[in-house]
Amino acid sequence: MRLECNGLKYTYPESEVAVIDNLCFSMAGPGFNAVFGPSGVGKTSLAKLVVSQKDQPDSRILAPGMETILYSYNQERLPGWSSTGSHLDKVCPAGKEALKQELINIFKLAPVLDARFAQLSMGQQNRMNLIRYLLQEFDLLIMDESLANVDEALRENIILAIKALFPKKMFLYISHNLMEVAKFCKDILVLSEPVKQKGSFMVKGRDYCQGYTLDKRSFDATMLEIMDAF
Amino acid sequence: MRLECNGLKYTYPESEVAVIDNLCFSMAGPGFNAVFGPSGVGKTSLAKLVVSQKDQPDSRILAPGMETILYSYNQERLPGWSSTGSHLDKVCPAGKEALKQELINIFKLAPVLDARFAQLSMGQQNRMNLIRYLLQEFDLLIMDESLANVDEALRENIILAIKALFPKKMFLYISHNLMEVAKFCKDILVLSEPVKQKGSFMVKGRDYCQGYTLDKRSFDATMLEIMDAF
Amino acid sequence: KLNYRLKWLFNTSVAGDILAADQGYFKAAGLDVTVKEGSPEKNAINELELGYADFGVASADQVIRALDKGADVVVLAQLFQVNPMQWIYRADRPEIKMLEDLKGRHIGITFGGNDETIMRTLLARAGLGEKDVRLSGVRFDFTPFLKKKVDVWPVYKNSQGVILADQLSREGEAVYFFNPSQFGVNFVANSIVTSGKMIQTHPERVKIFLKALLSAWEAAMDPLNEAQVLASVKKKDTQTPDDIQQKQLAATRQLIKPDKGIRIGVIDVGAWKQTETIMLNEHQIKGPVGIASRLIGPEGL
Amino acid sequence: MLFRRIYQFLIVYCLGLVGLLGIKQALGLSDYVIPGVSLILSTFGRVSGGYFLDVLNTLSVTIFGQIISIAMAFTVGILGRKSSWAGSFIKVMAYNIQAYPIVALAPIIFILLGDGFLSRLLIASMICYFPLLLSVLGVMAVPVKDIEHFYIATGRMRWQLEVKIRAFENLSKLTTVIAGSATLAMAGTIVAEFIAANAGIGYSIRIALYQSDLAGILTALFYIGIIISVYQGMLETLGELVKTKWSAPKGGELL
Amino acid sequence: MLFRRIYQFLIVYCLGLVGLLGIKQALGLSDYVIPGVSLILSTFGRVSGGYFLDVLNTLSVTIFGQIISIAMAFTVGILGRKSSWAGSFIKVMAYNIQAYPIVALAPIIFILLGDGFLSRLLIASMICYFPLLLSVLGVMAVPVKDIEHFYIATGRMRWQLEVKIRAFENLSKLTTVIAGSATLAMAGTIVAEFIAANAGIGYSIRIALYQSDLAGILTALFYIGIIISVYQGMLETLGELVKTKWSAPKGGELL
Ligand SMILES: Nc1ncnc2c1ncn2[C@@H]1O[C@H](COP(=O)(O)OP(=O)(O)OP(=O)(O)O)[C@@H](O)[C@H]1O
Ligand SMILES: Nc1ncnc2c1ncn2[C@@H]1O[C@H](COP(=O)(O)OP(=O)(O)OP(=O)(O)O)[C@@H](O)[C@H]1O
Ligand SMILES: [Mg+2]
Ligand SMILES: [Mg+2]
Repeated sequence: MRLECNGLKYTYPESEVAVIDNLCFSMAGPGFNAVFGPSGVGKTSLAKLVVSQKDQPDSRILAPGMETILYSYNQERLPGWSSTGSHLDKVCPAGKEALKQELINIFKLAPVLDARFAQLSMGQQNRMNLIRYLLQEFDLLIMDESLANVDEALRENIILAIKALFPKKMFLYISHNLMEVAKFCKDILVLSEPVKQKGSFMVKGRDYCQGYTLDKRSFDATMLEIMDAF
Repeated sequence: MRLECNGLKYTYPESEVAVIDNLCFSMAGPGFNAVFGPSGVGKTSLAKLVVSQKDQPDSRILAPGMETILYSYNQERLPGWSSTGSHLDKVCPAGKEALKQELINIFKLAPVLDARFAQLSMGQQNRMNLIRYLLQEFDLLIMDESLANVDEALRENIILAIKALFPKKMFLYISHNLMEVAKFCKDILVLSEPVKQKGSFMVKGRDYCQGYTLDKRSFDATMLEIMDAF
Repeated sequence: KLNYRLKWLFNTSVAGDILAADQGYFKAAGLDVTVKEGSPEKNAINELELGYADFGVASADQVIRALDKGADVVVLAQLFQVNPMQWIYRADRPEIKMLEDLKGRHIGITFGGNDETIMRTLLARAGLGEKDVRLSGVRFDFTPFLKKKVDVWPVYKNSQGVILADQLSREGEAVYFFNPSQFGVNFVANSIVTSGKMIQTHPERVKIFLKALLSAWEAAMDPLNEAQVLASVKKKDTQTPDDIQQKQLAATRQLIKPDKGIRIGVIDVGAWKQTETIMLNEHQIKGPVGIASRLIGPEGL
Repeated sequence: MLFRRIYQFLIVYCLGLVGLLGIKQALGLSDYVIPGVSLILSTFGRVSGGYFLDVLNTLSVTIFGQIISIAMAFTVGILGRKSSWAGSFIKVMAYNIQAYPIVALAPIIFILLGDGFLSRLLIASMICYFPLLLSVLGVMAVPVKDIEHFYIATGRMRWQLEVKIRAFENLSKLTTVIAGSATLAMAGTIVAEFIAANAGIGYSIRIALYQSDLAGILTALFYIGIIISVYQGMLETLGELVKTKWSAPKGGELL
Repeated sequence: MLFRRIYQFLIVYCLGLVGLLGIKQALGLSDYVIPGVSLILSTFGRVSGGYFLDVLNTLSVTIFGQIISIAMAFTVGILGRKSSWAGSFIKVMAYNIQAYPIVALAPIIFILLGDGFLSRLLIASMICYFPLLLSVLGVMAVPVKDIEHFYIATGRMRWQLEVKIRAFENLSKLTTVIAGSATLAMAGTIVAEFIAANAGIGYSIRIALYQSDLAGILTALFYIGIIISVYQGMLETLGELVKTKWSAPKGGELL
């Protein structure tokens, strides 16, 4: 299980400059990995390229051992014709009902299962959407700011729970929260703005799990390392 | 210039429990104030109530000295028929061209002025939208996660710039970033989940301005105070 | 500049009207006349009143109805001496020799059309009631007749009648026509009309127009001119095959000029009065309209 | 709502009538060209009852025809929404048949179906279905990315689901068009009766037309207008009901 | 694309023809009920040239009529989009006029306008505009909140802007409907010619009908189909052009 990229280049049609230029990295799965970098640097583009180019011939992106790659993002919606709870039931594969229930509790969504999606707060929408993906079969789940509108405390709980519940899966977490990324992620791909000519770096995160105690020194060092690469 | 709330209560139709129940607070303007709290607690609802109830007879919300209240949020879009740059030009009132240019530089949007809105990254979309509002006449601008998808470094620059450029205006910043709120906001309304029965608290933030130096001790104390209220 | 509104589309049965324009009869009389096609929606009497037309062709029932509603219309000449509205039926069916032979037949009528009025009058004369025959509404296509669903079908003898007879004969079937006038019902058909105001203000113009038109009709109905007439008709009615047009012309002659001695355009006052009486009996008009006083005729000018 | 529809129709009708009578007055036209008030009233009294029943008769075919049209439009629209060969073939077929005016197709229809109820129904639905089809196609061909992404990514997308998502997201557009198409179905039925039938208001209009009875036509238009207003008002109410039933309660919109 | 449209039409047409001939064969109908192949071919040869020119003549009115319809539909749709009294009045008016079949209105139109080009154009556009109107109403009545919020909040909203936003967000729906309405305009023009004109293919169809010349009608249908396919293909290409011109380049969609 590995996600690898060898000299990936991508330019949007009608654009002159490449968003991604000669990108090389390799991260090992399973685990909670991240892509980090300033807004507009190309994180979303990279994620979409991973999904769309994976199975193409002579693709620059390799994902050996990973069959199913799912991409989730924070602006998805559930259909509005029935309650979010019943939508969850619909997309929950047989045998995963217990997992679903557990996730609902962790995600604190029990009170809004009867509501329609449009009635949820933004953070509730984020969480409801993410649960759906976690119930599916996948090898790699890309979470593109999937929890952007959730408060930090709950987000931490959710991340730790995901790590505990899915130890065999790989995640690619895209977020703008430096502390979070540094704390909970294993391999962090830091992209920096092309103008800075720094290219991309791989940084090792602290990869904390449930019940962790923060080692202030090494955590600060990791944060610094990321900031330097940024 | 003041925003006051005396026993505000709101229940969504078709819902049994009130989202906002007997809320009382008062915050002074001008300045950078915040509403903080867990996801789903009612921040967005409160913000919308402020906008929609302000001028109503026997409203529970008072905003003396504030004529124009604008509400911006992170999922707004600009029309797609011309470039974002030309949309900005269109909505920029006469005489504010210099301000617009300055904001574009601070927001780092110069490279994408020729692109259509749909071609921007999420963070770029957030910023582009916020600039529009800053160019308008207003007394109070509510920023409901308006910068949620922007990286922290840039967000800090933007907040500091806004505080410097608009010293006479009041802002209501809704965000899930605890550190940011504690650092840069003056009056922070902390809403906590109804189940915790804590009600709402006002906390004084550090209210740092451009060129600040972080006073670690008092900053940590503020953070702790907010966390306690949360 | 005058407008002349016909009752229906250009075809061989208006050969005289076509000829008048095409062969310069109007021009020779010093008139500039535009001949226009008509339809149920484009009614000559309406247009006379609205000033869209100066002369027109209307059937007797239209004229009588218009008079009943206070329109100012006068009849200048009666084109058809025999009403072309007749019924076609296959020759393998018993011939209708007496009105009583209608009994038990499946007859097509255009509900609301004057063939309905005529047929109802005929049935009344024969003492036949609704139950003695089967009446079916007809539309513009002949399928029910062709498929033998309806056996007596209303047609204009000199146009559709010719076409149908031709189509059937190609399949080896012969046809008869059932002509109401042979049974004493003379319901007048197309006539040339204008407004009373026109006659009063421009009697000369009316005279010249009618003279030119009728002489064109005389020429058109002269078998000696056949080739020339057909050529003129062909210019306006391009779709009808030549042989059909020739047969249509022959059929038209018999209706317009059934006898050498009859001058084209003469008004059969008796038939008009009968038409009025029939319409009165069928409650199509509120009261008598005194049709005789509105009949001017070629001699009356 | 319904009441408003009816009196608004009465205003429209009266405006039209006053306009016509004004022209009659101005040009000094006879009752034959434009009937006067007394003739209109007497005609109204005479044919009123019959015409009212005719319109109800027509309405029954209309309702039937509209249901068929909606079914046809959704079937073709759903089949034709893809830009594949088959999709575009179905579209070409649906479009071409529409381009053929009913007057040209009618004879063929009569040959095939005779001139009974079936022809009348078919013609009515052929006139009504096409505009519906266009809207259905317009709605069905545009993906709703932020909802569909999940189902596509997880291999759960079925055409039924796709259709449901797109229909739901465009519910108010579709209900507008469906309610509005009632008038088309009505017009279609009347045309069918005009050319084909021996019953219904279209048939009565034809007779009035043959007899140059404009007063009769005006009476027919009056009843058509009243009945269609009522029918459409009911459809709109139904549409609202469906919207509130099916979609999220809207009461919660604060801004 | 255009080429595909044409040969797809040919397939549809041939299918229809084969079906008719099959019925003829099966029921043993004679040439005067359903014409046989040789009669169709000879008729085709005879009237072909004339009909082709007639259809072109009709097309010229169609284009005119469609432009007028689009203008009318947008005017009424924009005025009627509000649920205010005036908005609903305009809608009631537009709906009621539509419910009146053209055959009933034609006599009145001729009284008012005479029988010239104007009547023909008016009838053609009356048939075509209504379905367009329904779609425009459907699109214009639904707010695009996430775009409109800013303009409303800052008092910048003008009706032009509102219309522009909603039209733009529904561009592909609107272009589908507009391109599709070409067939309606064609059908409308043919009907108008059928009742009113003395030129165009509708007029020729009327004559053929009057002569019970089904072979002629089949020929007319053939040319109508070909020309409408070409016209519509061109409109669709134009629609694509407008979409790519006006809207953001779509090439950048990665997923
Ligand atoms: N469809 C498109 N066409 C052209 N350019 C695009 C398109 N989508 C994105 N871009 C550009 O590509 C760059 C990278 O965008 P991307 O969305 O990958 O950024 P990101 O790292 O995800 O940023 P954010 O953190 O703000 O979401 C941006 O400058 C953006 O303007
Ligand atoms: N239209 C609505 N109808 C019914 N309930 C609603 C509606 N909108 C929001 N709610 C409920 O009200 C509560 C507060 O929602 P609100 O959007 O104000 O939360 P929030 O504090 O902004 O959360 P977040 O940080 O996730 O955006 C939530 O539980 C939500 O489910
Ligand atoms: Mg992104
Ligand atoms: Mg919120």
